Amino acid sequence: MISLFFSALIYASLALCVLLSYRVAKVVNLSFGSIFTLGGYLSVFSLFITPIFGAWIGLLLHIGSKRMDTSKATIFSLGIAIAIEEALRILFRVENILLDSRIFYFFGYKLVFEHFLASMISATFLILFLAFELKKPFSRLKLKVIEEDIENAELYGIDAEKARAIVLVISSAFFCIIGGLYLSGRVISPTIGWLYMIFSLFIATIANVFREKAYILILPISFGICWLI
Amino acid sequence: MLEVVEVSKMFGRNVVLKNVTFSLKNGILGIYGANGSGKTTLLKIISGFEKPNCGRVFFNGREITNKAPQEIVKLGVAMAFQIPRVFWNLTVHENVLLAARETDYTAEICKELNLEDVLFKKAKEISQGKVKLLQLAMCFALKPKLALLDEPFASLDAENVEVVLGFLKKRGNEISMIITAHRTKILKTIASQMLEIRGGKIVGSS
Amino acid sequence: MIGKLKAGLIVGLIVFLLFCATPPQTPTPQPQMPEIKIGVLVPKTGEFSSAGLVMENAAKLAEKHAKEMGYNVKVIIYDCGDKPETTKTAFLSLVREGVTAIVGTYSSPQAMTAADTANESKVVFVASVASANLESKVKTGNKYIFRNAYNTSYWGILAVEFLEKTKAKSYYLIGYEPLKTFNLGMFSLIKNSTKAEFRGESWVKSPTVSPEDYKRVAQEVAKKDVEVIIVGDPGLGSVDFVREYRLAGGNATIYSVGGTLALPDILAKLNISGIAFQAAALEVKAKTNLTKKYFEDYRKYYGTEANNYAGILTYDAILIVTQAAAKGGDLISNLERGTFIGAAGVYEFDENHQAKWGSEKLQGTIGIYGEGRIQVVS
Amino acid sequence: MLVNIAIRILVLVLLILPAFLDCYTKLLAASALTLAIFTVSWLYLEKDSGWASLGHSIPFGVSAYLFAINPLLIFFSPLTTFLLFPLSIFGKHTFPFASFVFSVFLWYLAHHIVFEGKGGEEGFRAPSINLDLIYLISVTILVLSCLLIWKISNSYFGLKVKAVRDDEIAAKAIGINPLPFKVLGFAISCSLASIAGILHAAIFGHVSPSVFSPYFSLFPFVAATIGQGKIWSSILGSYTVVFLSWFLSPYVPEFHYAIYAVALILASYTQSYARSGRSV
Repeated sequence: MISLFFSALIYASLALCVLLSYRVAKVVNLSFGSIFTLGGYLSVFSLFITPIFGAWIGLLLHIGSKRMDTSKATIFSLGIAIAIEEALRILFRVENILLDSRIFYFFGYKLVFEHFLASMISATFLILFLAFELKKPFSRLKLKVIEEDIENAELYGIDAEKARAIVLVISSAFFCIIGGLYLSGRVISPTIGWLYMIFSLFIATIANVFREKAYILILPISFGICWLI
Repeated sequence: MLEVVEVSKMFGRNVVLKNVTFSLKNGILGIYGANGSGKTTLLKIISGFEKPNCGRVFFNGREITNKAPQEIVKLGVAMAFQIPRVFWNLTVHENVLLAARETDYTAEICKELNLEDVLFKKAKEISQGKVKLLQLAMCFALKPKLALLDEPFASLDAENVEVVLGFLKKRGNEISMIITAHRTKILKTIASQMLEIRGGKIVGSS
Repeated sequence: MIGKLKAGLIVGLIVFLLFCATPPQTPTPQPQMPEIKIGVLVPKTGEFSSAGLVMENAAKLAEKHAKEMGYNVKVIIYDCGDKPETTKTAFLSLVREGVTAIVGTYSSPQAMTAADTANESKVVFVASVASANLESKVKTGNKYIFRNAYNTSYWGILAVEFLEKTKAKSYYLIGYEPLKTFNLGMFSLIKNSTKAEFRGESWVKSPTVSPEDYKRVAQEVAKKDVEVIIVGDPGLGSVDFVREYRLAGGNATIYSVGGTLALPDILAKLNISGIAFQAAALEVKAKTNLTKKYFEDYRKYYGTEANNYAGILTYDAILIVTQAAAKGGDLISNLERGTFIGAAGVYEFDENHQAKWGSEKLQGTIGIYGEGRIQVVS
Repeated sequence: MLVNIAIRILVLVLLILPAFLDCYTKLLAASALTLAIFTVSWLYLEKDSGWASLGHSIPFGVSAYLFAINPLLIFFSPLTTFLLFPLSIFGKHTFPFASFVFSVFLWYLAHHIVFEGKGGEEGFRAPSINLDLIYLISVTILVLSCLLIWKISNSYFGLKVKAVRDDEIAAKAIGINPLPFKVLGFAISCSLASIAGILHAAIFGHVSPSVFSPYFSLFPFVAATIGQGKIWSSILGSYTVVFLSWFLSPYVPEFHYAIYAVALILASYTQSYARSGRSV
């Protein structure tokens, strides 16, 4: 049950990233999967470089897909995704990589330390975002306006470009670091990230149905889905 | 021909139309009033794009209150939006043809509303004014018995206003119309009766 | 005069003797063996690319060793991707290269398609990994398919053997949904032929829909009181399952069908005791003189531990075809009649063109990892 | 203009030439053909109805399965429309990835399709037809479907479909009921995709869950992109992709995925797509 809750936390935050980049950055970021995998491979060297690479790819995405409509930007991200995957396949042409993991005791439960860390980071991410959602009405309004229509937002002097960049960079960095943590203790392959991306995409798609309440409901939804499937 | 009985409409809490009642035998009815006074909503309710909270609308004795827009159009009520709704990726000719269903009538209307020069341009490639004319052309290409024109003169230059006026006067004889505007000056020149609408209520008629 | 004649005679005699004494200067040339071209289908790209790499290495190694044995072999390696479609096209392009026979392919659908294509293009195909139901094809007159890999029932037989050897009282089955057909075949055989008590079975959903499902199963199984858990997933997921199962406090012995959980370096890194697994052969238990050679050279040339199923069987398949083809004449009848030495044992094919796994010369090995090293169970 | 003519001639050559070549080339050409039909069907949905589907492997794969299980079932294949159409409730922007996710889901489900003890991950043996015959059929169907689509999209009916694509409210305003035209747009496209799927199954004589894999769901998109969204050049596009990914892959394994990546990235920069430009 507890591990279920922890993974629900992780997927909720991943789904939140997907949702944000869909609503604010206007892109269904299919490259998250590969970024996740990349995180896993990078963690072989050091965990601390994962967010840097993630952010860098996020920036690349932003610059590459500036001023594109959703579908085109989505396609662009898919291209990036396959490119990263291929790069990994060519660079790490090894049979199997099993990432290290440490055991951690949590109220008598045995857990993988990295996974625990990942869920804690996700929890913080979620809380911070919700705080931003509820506490800062003006920034929230800004966000809403951008979600409604980028051009309008710019008419009202909101720097949508900046918001877009921030969202893409943060979400990619987040995916990358969670990948680094959550894949530890697993045998990884260049395609492994797709699973997590598609699953969080699934959660995001359902959450997206509840227009404004999506951000608040994303955790319960992810918990429900993790519990059902 | 058209009877609007006790029609009210609310968006959330704020009331847009309050017990609007009027009828139109034939000819041109001009509705004027400030922005947000409920003109557009009224036309949308008649043409079926909005459903009233209460009240009924009759056209030639048949109730059309909760009919789908496309059915109402088939009965002979056509609507021209203030913000044009046209098919942006189709040519002007195709746009009008879709409504008119016959080539020569299409050509005739385009000629009258001097759209001939942009006939084979895509709607998204022509100027705002021309799009406005196109919207009118599509509305009249349907050969309606009653045409609902929402701000037909807005965002038109003087020359095009003349074109439209001429066109409406000519058609006014066989087609009844409801025309809304926030400026009465032009309206008075063509309308046979006038209604003033303020805050969702009909406050005066002449 | 006579003296001259004598001298001449003597000289002539000496010359004659000398001539006779000198060995023939032109040695008779040895007959040059015709080149044997063998095509290998390897999933270099797509889902199975990690297995593909192993098979590719093994194939190159086989070529090398065959040459050392004096066979004139040429191995042509083509990528068959992860789809039956790509397999068929790759197969036909190998046929165009004029190969004697084609070995390899990874997944069952690939093997099935390759089998049909073999029949259409009249080229022998030796399935070296997949356990798809190929016998039925042979029965219905497709003489071109052979398989040196296990068939589904042998997977079951090995599992049963393990249960018998360890005198386990009870067992539990963990199926992997994407490999349902394969698992079901294996499970039914286990259920029918072991004395141990069946304590139920669970299925792990495909990670494509539910990446966390192995956790659910692991935790629910950990509660069960059972001695042996048989895991039907040879893939990466099995590692996750084992880790999660132990974390959840399960302490039963885990018997894996091999694959990822049979790789020495993975086991060492994972360092979880009580993981049993089957392998076509293990370094610690040499079957033939080739076994050690395979494992040592693999380590020498590729720097990693040799794969002991997909890799070794591809290696053997190539050697089998080489030996059969070298005899000359009809390849199919050679394969049907002959016996062939490989790293995993001595191969013979039955009437369904299936390698006789379970015969005393050709047996799978069961290893178990504990106290940081691999011991052989049987 | 000259380029267009060149492309058309090239396509015709590609259609006719392989019929006289060896079995391997013919197989490649035949698969390229079926995938070209697939691409054309996708292109119709994308251009005329304005729905860019990234899950077009759904009608493709389902009909292939139907054909493999029992050839008589192919008459149900047009019903695959109703697998894809309901996803249109997500709206044009969300539809691509909704359909993509759904196709992945079917990919998973396909592992569970077991019929008379056969199927599962091994898939089904489809009745394979003589290659020459199937090649002939494919060529005919490709030509016919191009004609059909050309005829439809220049007809008054086609005009209405485009109208609904551009603006449903405007369509209502001139008395067009959007729903039937939306459905028919999907139906035409899905039926063509189904035919492609059936031919594909017949060519390879085997259907496995991989017909739902992202490779096939993305194929028409990539092909159409290479072809700049024009029918003739998209046919050429699908030939190109098949050539790159199936003919070259034995020699340069990593190459064809790289091609995919490049094609997709370029795709996002090409402008030549239909899709309602100004939304009001």
